[in-house]
Amino acid sequence: AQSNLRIAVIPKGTTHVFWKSVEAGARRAGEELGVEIVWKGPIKENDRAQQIAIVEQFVNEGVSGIVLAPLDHTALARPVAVAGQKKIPVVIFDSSLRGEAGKDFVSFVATDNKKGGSLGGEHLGKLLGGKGKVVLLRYMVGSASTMEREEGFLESIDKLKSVEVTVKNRFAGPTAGEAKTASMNIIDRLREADGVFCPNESSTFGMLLALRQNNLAGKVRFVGFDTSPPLVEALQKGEIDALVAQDPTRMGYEAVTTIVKQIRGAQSPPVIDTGVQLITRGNLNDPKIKALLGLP
Amino acid sequence: MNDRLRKLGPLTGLVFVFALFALLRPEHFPTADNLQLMLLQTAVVGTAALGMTIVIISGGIDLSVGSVVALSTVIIALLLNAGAPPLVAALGGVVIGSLCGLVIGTLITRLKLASFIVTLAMWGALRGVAKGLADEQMIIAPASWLNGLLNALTDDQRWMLLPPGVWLMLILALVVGGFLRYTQIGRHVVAVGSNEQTARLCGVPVGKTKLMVYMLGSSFAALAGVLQFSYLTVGDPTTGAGMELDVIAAVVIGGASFSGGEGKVSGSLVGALIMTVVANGCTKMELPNWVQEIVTGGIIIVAVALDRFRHRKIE
Amino acid sequence: MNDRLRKLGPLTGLVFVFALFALLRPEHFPTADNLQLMLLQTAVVGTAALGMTIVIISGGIDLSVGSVVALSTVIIALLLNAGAPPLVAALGGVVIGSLCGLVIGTLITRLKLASFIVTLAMWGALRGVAKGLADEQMIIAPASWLNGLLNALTDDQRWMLLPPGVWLMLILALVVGGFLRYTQIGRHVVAVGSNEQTARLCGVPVGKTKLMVYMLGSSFAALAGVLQFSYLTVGDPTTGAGMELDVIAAVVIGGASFSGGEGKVSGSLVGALIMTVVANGCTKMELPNWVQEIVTGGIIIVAVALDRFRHRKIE
Amino acid sequence: MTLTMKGICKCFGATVALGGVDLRVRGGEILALVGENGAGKSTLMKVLSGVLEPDAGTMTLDDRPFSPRNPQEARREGIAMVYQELSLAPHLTVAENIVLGMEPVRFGLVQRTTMERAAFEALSQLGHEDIPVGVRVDSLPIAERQLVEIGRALASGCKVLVLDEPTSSLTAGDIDRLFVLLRRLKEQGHAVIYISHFLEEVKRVSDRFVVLRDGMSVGEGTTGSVPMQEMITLMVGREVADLYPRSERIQGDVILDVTGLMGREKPSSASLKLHRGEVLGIAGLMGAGRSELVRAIFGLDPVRRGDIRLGAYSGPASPVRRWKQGMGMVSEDRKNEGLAVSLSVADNITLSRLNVFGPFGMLFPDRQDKAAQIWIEKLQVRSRGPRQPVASLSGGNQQKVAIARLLHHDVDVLLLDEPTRGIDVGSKAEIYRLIDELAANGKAILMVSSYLPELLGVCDRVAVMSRGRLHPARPVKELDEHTMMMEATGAA
Ligand SMILES: Nc1ncnc2c1ncn2[C@@H]1O[C@H](COP(=O)(O)OP(=O)(O)OP(=O)(O)O)[C@@H](O)[C@H]1O
Ligand SMILES: Nc1ncnc2c1ncn2[C@@H]1O[C@H](COP(=O)(O)OP(=O)(O)OP(=O)(O)O)[C@@H](O)[C@H]1O
Ligand SMILES: [Mg+2]
Ligand SMILES: [Mg+2]
Repeated sequence: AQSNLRIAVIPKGTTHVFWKSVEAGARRAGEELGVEIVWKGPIKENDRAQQIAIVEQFVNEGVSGIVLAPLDHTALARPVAVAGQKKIPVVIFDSSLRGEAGKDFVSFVATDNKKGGSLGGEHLGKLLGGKGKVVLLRYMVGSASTMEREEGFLESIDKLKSVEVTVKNRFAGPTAGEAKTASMNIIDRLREADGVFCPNESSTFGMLLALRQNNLAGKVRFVGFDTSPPLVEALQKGEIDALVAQDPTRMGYEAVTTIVKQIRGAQSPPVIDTGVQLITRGNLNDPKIKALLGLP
Repeated sequence: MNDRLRKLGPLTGLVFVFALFALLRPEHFPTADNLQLMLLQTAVVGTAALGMTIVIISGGIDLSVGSVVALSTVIIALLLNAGAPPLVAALGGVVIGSLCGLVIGTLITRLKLASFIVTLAMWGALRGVAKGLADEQMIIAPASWLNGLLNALTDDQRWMLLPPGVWLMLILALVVGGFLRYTQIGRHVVAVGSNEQTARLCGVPVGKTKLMVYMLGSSFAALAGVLQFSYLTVGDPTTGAGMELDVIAAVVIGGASFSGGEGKVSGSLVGALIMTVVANGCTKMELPNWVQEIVTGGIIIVAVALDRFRHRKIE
Repeated sequence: MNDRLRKLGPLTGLVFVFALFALLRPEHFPTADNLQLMLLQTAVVGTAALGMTIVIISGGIDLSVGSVVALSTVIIALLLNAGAPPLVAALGGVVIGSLCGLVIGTLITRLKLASFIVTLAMWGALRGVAKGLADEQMIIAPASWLNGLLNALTDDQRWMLLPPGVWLMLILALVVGGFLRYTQIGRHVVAVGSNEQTARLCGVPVGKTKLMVYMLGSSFAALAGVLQFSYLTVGDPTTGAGMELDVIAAVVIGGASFSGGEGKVSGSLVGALIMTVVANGCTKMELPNWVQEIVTGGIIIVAVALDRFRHRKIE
Repeated sequence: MTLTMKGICKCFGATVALGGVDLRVRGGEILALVGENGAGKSTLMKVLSGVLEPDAGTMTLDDRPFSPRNPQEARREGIAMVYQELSLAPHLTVAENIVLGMEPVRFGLVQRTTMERAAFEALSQLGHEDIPVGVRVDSLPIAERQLVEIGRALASGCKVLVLDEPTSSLTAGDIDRLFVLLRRLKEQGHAVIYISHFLEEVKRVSDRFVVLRDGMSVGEGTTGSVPMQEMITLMVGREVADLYPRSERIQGDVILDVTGLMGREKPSSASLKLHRGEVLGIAGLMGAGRSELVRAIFGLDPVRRGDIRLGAYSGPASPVRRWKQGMGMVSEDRKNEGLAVSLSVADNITLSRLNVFGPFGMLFPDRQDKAAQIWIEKLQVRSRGPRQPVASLSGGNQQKVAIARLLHHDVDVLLLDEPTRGIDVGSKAEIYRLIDELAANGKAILMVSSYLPELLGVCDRVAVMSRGRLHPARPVKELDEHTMMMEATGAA
């Protein structure tokens, strides 16, 4: 019966490059291990109720295992517990879930988001020489992983006495278009700023567009989070100074491997860190980085 | 006979959609468990759709439902955290909801503004309030029986037949149906929607009736919020974004008309069910999201068109 | 004199909102740069609102605008990547948009379905198509002059006075205004919206007129997509979600009525501007997001109510 | 019981609808309120019933000051009103419409049986036990809707009953029954205010009359002692010498030839030949299917069987085609299917033919206004100008706008369904003169009317329709009201 395992992989959404990479990793693992992968995310990005509905449905249908990137720390706990009662193992990835890894669910496979944030903060501090004005454009209300990144960033910046964060209560919103508008609306702050940080792909891209349009790209130090082809291009052109990169492909791969191992009776560590990596123009040609970015 | 057929209304659409998926996925789709699940997943939108039915019959519209749902979950979580018993917390949510309706109704009747504008403004404003109260975060609340309203039944609960949240929706549907059909105020609501001028000429207290309509609309949205809270187990100021379209769609698929006077409670529930069934069935078919979006659009049109065609034939 | 005052319509609301923020933030808000910025940010919604004005005047509604905007950006990016010249790519987007309108209009007129239902279905389906075409990702496109339509003017472009995208919106507004007022088909649109049965009696080709209305509506949405592409510089299948409410709100704030026959192009642009000004002004005030949402709601109501009061006084 | 209105003024913007009107009515009398279209009759009554607030003036009811702020208050004080424009809630049942606003309730629940009994009683007073009280009002024909509306006023138990053109779509029988009822109410001590453009009716039923012109009362008297001609002169301000002018008409070729026409339900079989230079009338009872006949000819309703030949064209066609073929129609239901009331007079008059106002599909509004102005003057439409919205015109003036459309389009065949409904005598004469002029100029006119005198006065031939069947047309010389009625009821 082991040959026809069905693993449901449930991302937070389906339209970011990030999730496409996770899917690729998960499918690769599926092929290697000979299991069927069902990939299904909520249609409306960030709709918790819809994600719960999807988990419920897979539990109800009786899949062999569930791999889930929870949109919410608490709200997804109940359906995951129901899965536990029905003896369906669950691996959590990307964002955390309430409960104990190894007990309430099999493992937690993720980037250490806080570490990623502080990595970005430290690098920005270094670029500014320890002084100046910094703008933080947040992602969205209630998104746990990006909030951890923002927190990590602020912590490492606060250590630097003469760096002042001039904006930290603006939110980019879910799409790049809205992020650009939000950035344009604080353009006077951006003009005075020495450094900028954004916590995910869409906010980084929206900010980049706004900086470009106001001829600020390359003039302010800019650290973003996540990677996508346009962001890497901007990095190459010097419009972005650094990107904090996660390894989504590995995340998808590890998550699926972990759950299959569990089903097949092997033990897995409760927490698996898939690592963060600071990408700068300096290390772009590093073969490891190239592989991570999927560059030739 | 024909008359009875016609009264079934959008049910044809539901039957069609259901049969379609049952044929395509006979092992996974028409199971008892999955049926229960679909009812569960309809409860939130269905309950809000009851209120929306009243509003649309009265000739208005309420875009703020999603925000009221969110506000209601936040209020409940806050009250639970403050130590209120679950029932009090739930009532608190509903009371706040009805106050929102009072504000909406007052603005519409006093300032003589279009309901679209007022509820659009409240759509933003109430979400702002929810976020402010929740300090822009999810609010975790202590577990209580509220969390169990929308759980699938365990074996020793089988006697209930359906989860309590689903019962709530069904009973409320009967109440609203009776209200619209058999009470004076209910008939006044229909009269106002059918021809406001006439209602006024005949001495129907149009202002008061409308006020009550919007209070009911928001109260039902807040009740939907209670169910949503049960579903999420947290107070979430961002939940229900875009829900207004789902709710309005359910009511309109159910046969209501924006020009007022027309609409059926049972139709609205069927409309809500159609949408759940399509979403559930598409997942069972393992369609990619973008295909599901296209298919859903197509099915909505077919379901509604079927209904219209049947009508025309009978006439 | 009074008549002229009345024609200014929702402008009062805009002036009020503008004055408010200019008073509160005299150094940051009423600067030339910021004015240009606000016009820039209005261009996308404003252009889509032109089409929506036609649709609403004809007595219909179009919920699919946001999805058409997204689809249009995707098509443009795909065409640019396939080596099409920028102008051809932009036209391609608009042509696909008008085809969407053709489908919508055909479903509405042939199946006699409510525009709300049909465009709700297309709202989902077209977004699905956009995501499918884009393989659920952003599509990067080679840089071209299209990217510059909504850039702030550089010093050697000052002679243009306004960025090209803003000019596009303004010129199109004049065209649409003229179309509705000075062409026979335009008057047919108004007549259909005012009283469809009468229009039929008077020999207005109601079906054809509606078909054209929805084609225009979607074409303007696609044009808004061209501007959105310029704003984003990529094709993004997720952009414009929820934009339908902004666009409809702009038109309704501008004085249009859902019962059809009423509405003004200039009003719709003013409505779109009011919303940009509020968003921009609130940011300048450095209000937290949730406060901004509440304030926006309040201002929309005040702006519209002011307009109504002024009307009543004149009458 | 006395009601007095003193110095009532009401302006709509620049229009002075009422310029200080005095009115006095006692219990036990029927007062007729007459006047041209736009004289202010409906406005005055709306002030009385609390719909409109007067700009100046006072009212007393039984010597107590009376100033209702809304219809509800007026109703509570015993003012019941039948409005000129039908005001029913289409989604409610007949019974619900009749008791609307004063439903019998217990514990908040509507007492259905009590309600239906009250409705039934109100309708039986009008001699219509046959109208089912449980069906939705929008499934009734117009005539029955009007009865429901009257029933509503009766059911509310009033001191003063106001009827604003209640008979515009009633049958002769129903009118008789209504008059019997009004007399009974009068004997019971109620006051009745009766507005109508049918002076025969006024003569028959009222005790006293008041004439309004341009928002002023210009005369009153005891109905019995004033000859009709004098009343007309008071109303119109001039003498109307010949109500039914008839110039030399030369019957030309057959232009419209209908054979064996069968519609969805009605008509079941209709054949007629209409010649150029001729006015062909169609008489019949309400619901006989006269409207359906013209609608089917004009392409608004489906044609099941039969042939329609219009000039060189044959077979059924859409309204778009019909206009192009030189046929135009005025509908009996002007509010729903005759006029786009939110649009201007100019738009309404010219809607069917806009291509004369500019090249390449363009339209110059000033040319449009100029064209409309011609017809406004010719038909004496009382309006501020071509840009006034039709909704703010008085009922009769709205009807003139609907007719003006055919004149603007310059059609050869005119289908007129109840063209003079709600129009004052002066304007009626005007329209008859117009019809005559059109006929004399070789146009063909098919005219449906429930007002037999006008059919006899205007038409060359009249065909009677009865239960969906159209009888052969006969020259008016061979006809009188009695024979037509006999044929219509199927007694002949
Ligand atoms: N709501 C309104 N706005 C503007 N003008 C109005 C309005 N209602 C009525 N009028 C004007 O007031 C005048 C009186 O109208 P009213 O309806 O009282 O006439 P009427 O005597 O009832 O005529 P009819 O016999 O045609 O019914 C008319 O000139 C009409 O155009
Ligand atoms: N708004 C409407 N919608 C649908 N059917 C209608 C409507 N108004 C009237 N009818 C139908 O039209 C038919 C005839 O109505 P009506 O009383 O006008 O008689 P008629 O002989 O056709 O015309 P007339 O009124 O000139 O005598 C009725 O059977 C009625 O059901
Ligand atoms: Mg009148
Ligand atoms: Mg008729």
